[in-house]
Amino acid sequence: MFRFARYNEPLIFELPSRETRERTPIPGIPRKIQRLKPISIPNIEEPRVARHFHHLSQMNYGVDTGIYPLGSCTMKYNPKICEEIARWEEFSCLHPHQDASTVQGILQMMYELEEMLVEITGMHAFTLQPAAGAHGELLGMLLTRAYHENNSDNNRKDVIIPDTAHGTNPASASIAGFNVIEIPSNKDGTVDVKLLKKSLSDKTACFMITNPNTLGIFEDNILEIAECVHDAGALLYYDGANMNAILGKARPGDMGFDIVHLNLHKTFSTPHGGGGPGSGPIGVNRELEEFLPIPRIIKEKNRYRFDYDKPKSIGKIKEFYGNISVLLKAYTYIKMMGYNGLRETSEIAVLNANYMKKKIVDSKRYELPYKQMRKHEFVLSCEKLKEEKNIRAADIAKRLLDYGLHAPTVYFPLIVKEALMIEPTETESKEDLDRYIDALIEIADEDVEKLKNAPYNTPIGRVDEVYATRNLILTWRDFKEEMSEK
Amino acid sequence: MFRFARYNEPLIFELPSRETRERTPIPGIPRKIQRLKPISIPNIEEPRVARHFHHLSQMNYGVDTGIYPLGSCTMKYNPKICEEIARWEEFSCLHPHQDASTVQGILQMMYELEEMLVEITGMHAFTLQPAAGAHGELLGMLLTRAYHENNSDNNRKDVIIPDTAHGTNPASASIAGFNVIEIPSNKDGTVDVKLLKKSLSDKTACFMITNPNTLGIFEDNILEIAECVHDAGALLYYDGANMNAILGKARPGDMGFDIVHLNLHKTFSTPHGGGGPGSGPIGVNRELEEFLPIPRIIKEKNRYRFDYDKPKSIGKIKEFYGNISVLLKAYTYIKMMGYNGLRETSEIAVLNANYMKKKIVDSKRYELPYKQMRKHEFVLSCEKLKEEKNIRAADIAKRLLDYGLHAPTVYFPLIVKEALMIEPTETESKEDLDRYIDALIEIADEDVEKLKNAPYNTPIGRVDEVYATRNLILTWRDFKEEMSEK
Amino acid sequence: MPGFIPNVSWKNDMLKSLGLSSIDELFSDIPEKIRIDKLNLPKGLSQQEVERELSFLADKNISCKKLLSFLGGGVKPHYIPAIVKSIISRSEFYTAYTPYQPEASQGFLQAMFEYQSMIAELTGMEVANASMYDAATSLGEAALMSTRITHEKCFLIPENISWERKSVLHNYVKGTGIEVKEIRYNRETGGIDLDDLKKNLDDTVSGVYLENPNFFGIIEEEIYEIQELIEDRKTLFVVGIDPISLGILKPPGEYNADIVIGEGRALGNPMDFGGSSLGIFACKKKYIRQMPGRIIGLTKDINGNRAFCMTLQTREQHIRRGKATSNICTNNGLNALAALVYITWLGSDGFYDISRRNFENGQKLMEILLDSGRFERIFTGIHFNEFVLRYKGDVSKFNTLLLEKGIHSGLPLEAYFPELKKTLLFGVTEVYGEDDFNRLYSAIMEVS
Amino acid sequence: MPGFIPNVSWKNDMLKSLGLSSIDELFSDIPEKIRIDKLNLPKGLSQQEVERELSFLADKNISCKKLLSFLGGGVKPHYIPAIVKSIISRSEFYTAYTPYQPEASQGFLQAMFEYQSMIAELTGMEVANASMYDAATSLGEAALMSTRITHEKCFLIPENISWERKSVLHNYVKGTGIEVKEIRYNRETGGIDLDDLKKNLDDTVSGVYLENPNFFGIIEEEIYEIQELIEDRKTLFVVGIDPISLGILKPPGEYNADIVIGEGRALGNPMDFGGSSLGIFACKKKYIRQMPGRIIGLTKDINGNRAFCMTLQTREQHIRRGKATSNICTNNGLNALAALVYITWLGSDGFYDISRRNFENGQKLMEILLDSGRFERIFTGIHFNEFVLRYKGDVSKFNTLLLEKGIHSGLPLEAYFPELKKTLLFGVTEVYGEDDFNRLYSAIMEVS
Ligand SMILES: Cc1ncc(COP(=O)(O)O)c(C=O)c1O
Ligand SMILES: Cc1ncc(COP(=O)(O)O)c(C=O)c1O
Repeated sequence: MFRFARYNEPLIFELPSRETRERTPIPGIPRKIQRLKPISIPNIEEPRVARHFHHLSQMNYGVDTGIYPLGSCTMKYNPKICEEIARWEEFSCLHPHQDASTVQGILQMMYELEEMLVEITGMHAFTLQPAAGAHGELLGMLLTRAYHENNSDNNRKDVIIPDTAHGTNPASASIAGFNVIEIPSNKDGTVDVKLLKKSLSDKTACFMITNPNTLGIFEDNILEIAECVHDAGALLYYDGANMNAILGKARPGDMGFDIVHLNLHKTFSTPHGGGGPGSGPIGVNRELEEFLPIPRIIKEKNRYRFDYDKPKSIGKIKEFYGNISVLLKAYTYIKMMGYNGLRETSEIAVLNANYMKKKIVDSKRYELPYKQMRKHEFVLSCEKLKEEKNIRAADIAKRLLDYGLHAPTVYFPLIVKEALMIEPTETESKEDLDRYIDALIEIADEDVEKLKNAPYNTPIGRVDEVYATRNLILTWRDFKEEMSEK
Repeated sequence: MFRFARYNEPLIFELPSRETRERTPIPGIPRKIQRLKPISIPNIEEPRVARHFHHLSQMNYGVDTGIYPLGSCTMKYNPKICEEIARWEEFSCLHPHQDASTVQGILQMMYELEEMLVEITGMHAFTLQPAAGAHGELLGMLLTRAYHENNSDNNRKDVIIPDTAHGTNPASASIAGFNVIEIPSNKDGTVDVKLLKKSLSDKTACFMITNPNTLGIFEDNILEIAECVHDAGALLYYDGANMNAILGKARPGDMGFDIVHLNLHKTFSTPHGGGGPGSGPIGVNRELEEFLPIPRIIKEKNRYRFDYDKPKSIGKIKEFYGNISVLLKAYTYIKMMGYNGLRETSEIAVLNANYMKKKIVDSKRYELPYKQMRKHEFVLSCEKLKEEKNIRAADIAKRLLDYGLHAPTVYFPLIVKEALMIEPTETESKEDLDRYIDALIEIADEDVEKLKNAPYNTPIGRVDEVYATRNLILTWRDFKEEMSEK
Repeated sequence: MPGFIPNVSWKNDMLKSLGLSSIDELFSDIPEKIRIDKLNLPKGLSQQEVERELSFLADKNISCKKLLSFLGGGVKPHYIPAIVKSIISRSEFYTAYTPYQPEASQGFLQAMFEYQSMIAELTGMEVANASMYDAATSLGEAALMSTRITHEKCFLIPENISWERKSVLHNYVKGTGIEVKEIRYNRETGGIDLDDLKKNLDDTVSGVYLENPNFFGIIEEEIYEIQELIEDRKTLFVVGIDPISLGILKPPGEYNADIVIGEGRALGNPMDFGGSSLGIFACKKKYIRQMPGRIIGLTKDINGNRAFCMTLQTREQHIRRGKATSNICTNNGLNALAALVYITWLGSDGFYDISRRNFENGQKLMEILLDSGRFERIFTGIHFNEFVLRYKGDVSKFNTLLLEKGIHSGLPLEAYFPELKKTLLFGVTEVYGEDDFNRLYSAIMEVS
Repeated sequence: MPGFIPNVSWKNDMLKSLGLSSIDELFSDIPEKIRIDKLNLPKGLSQQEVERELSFLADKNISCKKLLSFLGGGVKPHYIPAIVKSIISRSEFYTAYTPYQPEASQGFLQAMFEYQSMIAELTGMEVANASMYDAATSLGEAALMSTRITHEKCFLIPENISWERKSVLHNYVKGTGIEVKEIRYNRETGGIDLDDLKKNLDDTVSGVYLENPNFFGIIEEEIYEIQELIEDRKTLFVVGIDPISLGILKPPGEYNADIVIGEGRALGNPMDFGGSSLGIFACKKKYIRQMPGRIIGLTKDINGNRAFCMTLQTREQHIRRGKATSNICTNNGLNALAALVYITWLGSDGFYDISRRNFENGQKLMEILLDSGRFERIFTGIHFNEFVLRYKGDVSKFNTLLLEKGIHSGLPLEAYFPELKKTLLFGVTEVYGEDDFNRLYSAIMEVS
């Protein structure tokens, strides 16, 4: 049976440190601004440093460990070749202000990647600057404002968002200074078009959705939605987190979206890095292009260069040109996949999700609220299990870890009670899907007590998250204080 | 408490494979010599391949996992920088027959490494060709014969070896066609000089020893030994496996050795690779140089080249010039250590061993036969534990694994009953030594039954090695047959 | 050769078990009008092919291992120890995501707790988060945070921060009605103009941002005077740092900064053409609930064992949605891990040495440039590892000629600071050796 | 910056607990006469310094990524998938040693069991060991093994194996009185001379060694005829293979080889200037107890679970000492792991494709060279991915001129085979593309 590695690995600060040398003042800097008391970090020889992180790594689950069906996150396999290429010094060791003549390769890569994303989404132009999806959303909101302001349409302060939306959508809109109006979904789990129409007005700046939405349901009224949003003079924003469902099958540009963000760390197989770095390129329609961040990359007579001469640009959203290594990995990935591989990606991602969905629903342990047909992910409810046996989504999630399987996203989207949001992705095999299905079924029948105390096979037992909030120990210094108080 | 990761990882052959394509005959090759039946290996997509080896890796203990005090093996930390440099394409992507003008850097490295080893050992010249220690020994034996034959001294067929010697010593000698004469050690655990003198004759080709010997004891009669060996017209061979004890402190060349092999994968910090590749350079005195393998590397006016014009050379012992990546790592390591770091290496390696030795011996659980003073390693006996409680060395070894500590070498050298041969190396910290000492003491007091069934925290329980020999299942095909018989 | 989509081979079985006869049926909910047949992209390449193509691209770049670069502007080539690369290449780390299931993510969680602790020690602040995108977005978030805390809407910044950073800041605060006001730099020292700061520091000010060392490389000598100006106000003191300098310079915690931001790339991450950024964000503990980003806390598990988990998540977008302190979700975790390994590897002494070496090389480089007789100083302030000099001839011609010799000159500042005619911003780090300086010197003598 | 020797800092404490006052006391057993003060080596360098020094060395090599090489002779640049490098960089694997404690080494043990299985499938043999040093030493061991089995002392080899391999073989057998006799190659086909083989095949022959494809790149077409010659004798049939060819060529198991050896470097290991070798060694199961090297077996643990461990250790030196089947101890395990990952990654289909591509590129390269009009064929036999051609001019001048154009020509054979005047041994693999061939062609036209 599966079991995680476990090491009682001390904090790095708890390891024996060689004595810190005394500091002598450095000539040329006034003493009062010199740091003469050494920084309180230990001095440890390399062998122990290596072991420390070796031990920590083995207590961490990644896609290379096993299936990681976090809904909405598209945790797919990260090809090793992309990692290798991104480390080549001809890419990684470039200064952002190097003379254009010395960075033609990387500029070409960026230029071509923009073109590829244009083709994949059906948009008019792309910028690669945003560092993640949410960052792209923020840029999208800035572009929205720039667009309306450019039209002297200064009253558009509302951004409408369905209640199935990811938390970053309302957060991004509101940080950009918009009012967020959340509208409930209809009984199918899709946009309530009537309600949308009612909500739209000359105050509406934008309608933000993802399609398929976070339930995995394709918004099949999308053309009507686009029409009424545009009729109201608002823009339609596409949260591309779910693009993995429709590659080579349909394009947001063709659906009428004006602004699109993609998550390269989801759809295009770049790793999630334990929480980043990601990349959230933004694509726009022709009218919005002039507002995109500078610099733009242009090609003149087979030479590439940055163009800063864009008077209507919103300026910058990130210090330089984006998370380059992530871009390189996505570029390599798209080249490897080609039109055929990308289409296959979505075909199998959707097949895998529907296969799991059917088998699990057939087992009758879990419900599938809303419309049945799903794309690359689906959201189960454990509501019945909760009512009947007091088994909650979190319990299922924890117990799955004991099987060596990562849990789905839980309690999201908010409109599904006791939600388990499952996105297997196309890189999982049928065998692994079957194992996951079996585990879910088995767990639903297990003893409640067993589930409540799960997991058991992880390096530590169930974590007390409440304790963490009540006793904010956020640094080594906090911990030392806490200890000395005891 | 420590616990190993555990995955029920199938054999690669047991994973679901996509169907193998049919083979169509290739034009230009007669059909009868074409392979038209596909090779019976599965077709598996990359994500599952990555996970397979990821899982296997986590079920393997390395130096980066923790202390690995295999006596005689010098399992020290492998600096990451050496790994990185050895992978640079300017080193790793060179053809052995490239024109000398295109490989000056690697030739320079090899030339300088030879020079460094010459200085470290006090020998006259080195070859880097042998692939491991035993391979170096074999070369040493070939040189021995070449030397005597060159002196028309054709009757020297005996190689004398102390009974503490590593198994490769007699094996190498006998593969090279010598008769092996093993002589027992004296009561101090060192060479019985009287007996040696008696054994030496005009039939003796060579006396092979390691110093300090495998008990960790420095042969302090070494000068007398050298003298009588040389008086008998024989050569003195140094098995450098224990060189980590005396770097910068003493040199085999100064002790009178004629041939020396070093284990770069021990003393010079290159990794053991789960069993290799290693490197076993051979150093010789001035008289033997002419017999060294070809090519030799020479430097002429700041250019390096291979010299094949060595009529008395024994020829080749390996297809090209040695395990280059291992050489590079050792070269980098020696440069990083310098004379000061190398001396410190041995000082602390010896200090660590003596520290452990004293604490363990003081605990009175284990005996230390023979002389007390040790160098970089020491050999305990569990004889008393065996007699009193039926605890055997193997039981101690297995139980140590449960603590997340690798076992010492057991049952070697043969002259110590129930031997535990411990070599901590200099890259372990006092903290880790203390933990090891405590574990050894604790284990000696544990319940016998508990020990007999140990380990428990490993991916599998105690392995049945007898079953393996009785039922030779050496391949997937064997296993399939075995299964189908059942 | 293998692909990445195992179930291509089991497609038909699986379709059958779904009662479907073709994949297309799974896409029947997409209106026909927008269904497409085929993307206009080339066919997929094998790994061998794609590696070859990428190597052609690589050959069209000149890396800073081949090009001797003295470009300043914040990004510079620092030494990255092999152990950093080896650890961030552990796939347990890089193929994981946000640690939503702490029991399966203790490794990364503990590492991030350690990272927060390291940043707290480096900066002298009480708490740090688990990373932001980069320094510029951290600055934007700091401005927003200052307003959340003080409810004031005027944020002061030095006029001489990089234009990139300034632009990002403007974009972050634009929607919230925060006004960004610029404080002059002292034309003599290159540091902040204290009088101008005093003039602008009124009750509407939410925060004062200072960089130390600043964009011109100048170490702020009057930092305690500035502290005094701000201390008794509700205004927050926001300090932007180069972490490398903190081995030898007083940490902002010691001059009572409220928020510290900075670019952490230099801590073990490659220049990456400006990617591989790491937004450092630290603050006083009392402001923690207004902090953006992810925070890892120490806690216990069901058996009382020490454990780590994300905490204060109610600040974050996945719980608080439109009212979150920030919209950040995916952050720059792996870069933070690299920084942690880097700092750990250096240790307190190593960090001091690196820091000092940067300072000393900074002095050395300026000397050499001045020695050449072709440059003149324009600021009197002490500098760390970057500085501004005025070239006595045609800057653009000089840079071109130097480039032909395989040396990249400094960053021309005139475009961003019209008053700084013919100036170049030079930068240097611990990786430069005597021979590099000599090469530069000879090259300058040859081209000018 | 950190070192690698933690206890330098605890030295004094530890000495005290040993009742010692200085380290020197620990070395008092070394006779004073031979004690030294200091090695005459430079002082140690930091990682940053050593990396810089090594990069200078690296710059003095031209890698085959920059140099278009058509060198034959066994070693050639093959494509190494990133996954291979990533897995052999897992420190659990590369920092481990011989799996003496199987419970702590199941990962490597299972991998080696899989490697043995893969080699068995590739070669069509029953068993394989867990690696030897290289092909040459494997050949040496095969000769020794043949004598152990047959008790005969004459070992036949083709005259046209590489001189390096021949020399190693001689060194391996010299001490045991085995005589190595050479069989002529057929001057027309380049394959073995069957008549000469027949002539030499008497009852004293312990084994016949053949290479397929042979050193000239020739695929042995009469392999079944040769099998027949050997089959009914006690003589063993030892076959040397290039594993890459086995995707499309009949495996030696099918023509009844008794022992198969080969160089496995091409399976996922770099050329490494001739290092990173991997001795493949497989045989019939009935000979297993005479096999050299480590062998991994499948077994069970105390609870009946499947497990792996070293087996038949009584053949090995650490048990049998002077009577062991071989002296090998440390083998080339990590290279075997690379080979396993490589083969696994390719799978049956991928292996076939690679094999075929090597064959086809081999044909293409010869065509191009012949098309140039500057070469002529000397053997009629079919070749795999290497072949011999005679140059119509001055070989050495030709090679030099080509090298100036960044292209490395074939290996001149005349030094080893005086009868092969002006010949070059060319080699090619799957990594070469149309453009490479075109570049070669143009270069030839320009230089000759
Ligand atoms: C639907 C959806 N939108 C937006 C985001 C935000 O993307 P990121 O985490 O890259 O900022 C996510 C991912 O977390 C998401 O799932
Ligand atoms: C004392 C001694 N001699 C010789 C050897 C043989 O070295 P290798 O394993 O490199 O062939 C070893 C190591 O295993 C050893 O410990």
